[in-house]
Amino acid sequence: MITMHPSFEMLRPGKKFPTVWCPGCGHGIVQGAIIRAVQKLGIPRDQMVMVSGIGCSSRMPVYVDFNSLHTAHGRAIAFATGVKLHNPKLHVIVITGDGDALAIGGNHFIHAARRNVELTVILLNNNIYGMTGGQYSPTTPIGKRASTAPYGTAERDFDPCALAVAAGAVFAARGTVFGVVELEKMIQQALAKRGFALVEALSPCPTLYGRLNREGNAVKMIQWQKENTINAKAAAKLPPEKTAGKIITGVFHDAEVTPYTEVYQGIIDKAQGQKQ
Amino acid sequence: MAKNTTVEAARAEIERDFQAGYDLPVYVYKPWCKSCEICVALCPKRVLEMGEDRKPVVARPADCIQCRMCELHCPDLAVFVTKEKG
Amino acid sequence: MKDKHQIRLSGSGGQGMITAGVILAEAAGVHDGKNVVQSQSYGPEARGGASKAEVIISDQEIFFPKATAIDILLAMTQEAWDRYSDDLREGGLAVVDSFYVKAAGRPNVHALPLSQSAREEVGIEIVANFIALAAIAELTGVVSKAALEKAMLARVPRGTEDKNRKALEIGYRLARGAKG
Amino acid sequence: MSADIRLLQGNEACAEGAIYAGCDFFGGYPITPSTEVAEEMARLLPRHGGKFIQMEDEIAGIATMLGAGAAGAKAMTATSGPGFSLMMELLGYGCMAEIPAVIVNVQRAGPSTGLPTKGAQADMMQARWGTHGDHPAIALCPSSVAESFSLTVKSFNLAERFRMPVQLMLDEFIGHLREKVTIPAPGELEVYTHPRPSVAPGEYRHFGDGTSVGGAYAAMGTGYRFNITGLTHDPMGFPTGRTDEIRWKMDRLRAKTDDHLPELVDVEREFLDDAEVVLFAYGGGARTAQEAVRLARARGIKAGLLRPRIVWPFPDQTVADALAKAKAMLVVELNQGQLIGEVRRVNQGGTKVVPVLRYDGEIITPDELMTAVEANR
Repeated sequence: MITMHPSFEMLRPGKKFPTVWCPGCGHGIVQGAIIRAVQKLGIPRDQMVMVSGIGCSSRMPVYVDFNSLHTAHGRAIAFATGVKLHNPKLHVIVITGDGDALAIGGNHFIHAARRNVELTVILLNNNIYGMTGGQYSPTTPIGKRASTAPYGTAERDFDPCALAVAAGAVFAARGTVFGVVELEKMIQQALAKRGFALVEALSPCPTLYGRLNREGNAVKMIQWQKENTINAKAAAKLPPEKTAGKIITGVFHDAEVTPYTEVYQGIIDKAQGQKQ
Repeated sequence: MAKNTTVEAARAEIERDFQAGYDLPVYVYKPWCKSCEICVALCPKRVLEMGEDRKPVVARPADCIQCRMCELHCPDLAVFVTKEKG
Repeated sequence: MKDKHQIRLSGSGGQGMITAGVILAEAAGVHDGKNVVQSQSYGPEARGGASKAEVIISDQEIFFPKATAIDILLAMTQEAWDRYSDDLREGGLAVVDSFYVKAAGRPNVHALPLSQSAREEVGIEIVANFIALAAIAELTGVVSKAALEKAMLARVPRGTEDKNRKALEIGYRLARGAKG
Repeated sequence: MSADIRLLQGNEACAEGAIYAGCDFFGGYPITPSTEVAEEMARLLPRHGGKFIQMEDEIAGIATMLGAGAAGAKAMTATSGPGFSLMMELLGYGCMAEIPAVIVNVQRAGPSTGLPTKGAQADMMQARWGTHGDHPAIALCPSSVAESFSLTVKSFNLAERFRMPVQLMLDEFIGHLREKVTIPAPGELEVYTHPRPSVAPGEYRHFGDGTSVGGAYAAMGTGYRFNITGLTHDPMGFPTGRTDEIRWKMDRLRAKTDDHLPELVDVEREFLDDAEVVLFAYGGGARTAQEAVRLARARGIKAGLLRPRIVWPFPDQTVADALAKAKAMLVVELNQGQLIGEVRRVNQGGTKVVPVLRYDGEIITPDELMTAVEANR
């Protein structure tokens, strides 16, 4: 028995492929993981809404056969909040990048986490602004080169998962495209959460970040992920010298907090109870 | 170079190949392939090799263990395993 | 009676001038069926220093919404009097708080112990604004007493009705005394 | 049933009008002098089963409104001066993505922080040209608290019909003014809600079928999946770089107002038949003009009033007709001269166009305006 690609059924009818992404860009791998996670959870695609901002990753919604909203730079989470609050039955995924979510959209990111709006935020972190030619982002590691950091950046990067947890997210996890099987599980977990859930997907940009920092092609960058990431559980058992300089992956936070739209329904009930 | 086609067109093309007797464990839909070589590099059994046209070819079909590493890591949905494991 | 009345209620922030303005407008507009507009000062101007609310009451349609020639002025503080009394038209009537305001040298100014009566008879100074409204109603007839009471009771917190009704009674009494 | 007569502020009447029109979502950020709109919506919406959210800034406010609108809500935001400037980018998004919504701007004096508690009409050109790129604009100006109610209802109707953000350009004078309003009974005022599609999902085009005005379009989660983007797109909503498709989209946007001008004219005319001196005024500033035109008539001056309630699209023909019959048109504005440029543009003959402006946070007085009327009689 010979079978068709299992993800094809989730692709947008009438849309031309392949995607706009460069050869070897990790974003397509993350897209595949999202498609499989939704398939496995059996969420009807009519209930799925994919909302994005601006940047390479934010081009994803047009390719997937969901309701989709490709918005303005940094604002995806604010748009998504409106979608979810208006119709809490919809499953809302936000596709965003490191520049989109953490620089221009940083304020919306922390406040949606604080409100605990039921959004599954997939942050495709490639440590650079890809769409516009390789400028540095809030997650470009200090010293790394970008088109606006020709001598290396002078800024410290920050950790999106820690930021989300501090702001009130109920779920935060980091995966890689090398570890796409785990990544897919994290996305599944995040989609099932009722509340603000973040999955940070480390997704290499060979065209800009890789070239500017001489990290090689897509294959080398994926293999780098294999060698330089450690799962949080494994890391906990290792001495500090073995984990120094490594990127920790895994689920960092998983809590139960009454989600925003449910709290707001309580407001509606209260207001209607008081109505004369 | 990759050629732009819709998923409906891709499906039709692949179905035609299947009907014509395609029997390899891995399928490469070349119009969508961007020649990034990830599938070739991550296959634990070296089933795939880059061909002269810079697209992967199924060089050692008998070695395929249906682990789907190629399919899961192809950013462009251009490579997939055609047979179930076991 | 003249068919258009321009009324300015002035005092300091926190004395309830805006509340008084809204109640006067609601009484004359919604309950007495007149045309009304009500406006007020906002922001830094309204905090701390002098605060004012204006009400225009008319049988005709009101177009320009701000008071230009004041027919009835209330001044609860000296600062409010100094700042806002220049617009009082000739023949206009003023009610001032006798405890805070020295308004000598103007005819038709009724200096009434508004805040003092509030303190002594009701026990809280905050109702001085309603005493003033009642005095204005008694002196000018610009709004009916029934309407004033109805509008006031709709806007005050539950449980304070008696104190506020008492404030109106004090205002009517003070004004009757002033009329002689 | 006796009539529902209430004393309301312009801002409160706006919120009541929104509820009457079926608004079920408000996203915004408080800013003086528009805050009462948000406060009233926070109180009223949940009573009617709607949703209110105070966002982290005005950009988020308009973004969440547009998100709700795209999902199928009748959505609204309200702001003033600096907040309106922050919303400009996404006003364009709403036009490009064709999302119905109402943006209320209770105008205050600027630029920058300016005079937060004082009124102005200085955002009139910003309403037309504030966002980048060619785009249609619909903006309304209420001159009374009653109109703040009725024109809010009308703004929602126009937003639904024309499928774009509509701007209700209040000003602090009307926003904070209290007047009597008779709340119409349900059904008394028209409330328009756009139709939902009836075609099979496979045949549905979110931006297709040539009907950008009055057509059917779907809400999310109703079986019609579609892509919305701020990128220039084809009828399916897919981004395009093809010149023919770009031109199609841009012409479609322009046609929204250009092809429907007659239904977008809403002008009050008073004493115009024999008027030699015509006052052109709108919003709060028109209150002075309404008074002055009567004062002038009482003094034997043939004065008339032209008061657009819809200012964008500008009522070219109506203004041109009035100009043709008048000796002078006095343009009353609470700014340094904005719509007067439009009046001059449509002035084909030799009619004198005279600015009567005030921009110190106060409203022009009848005396000031009468001086100008006397000088141009």
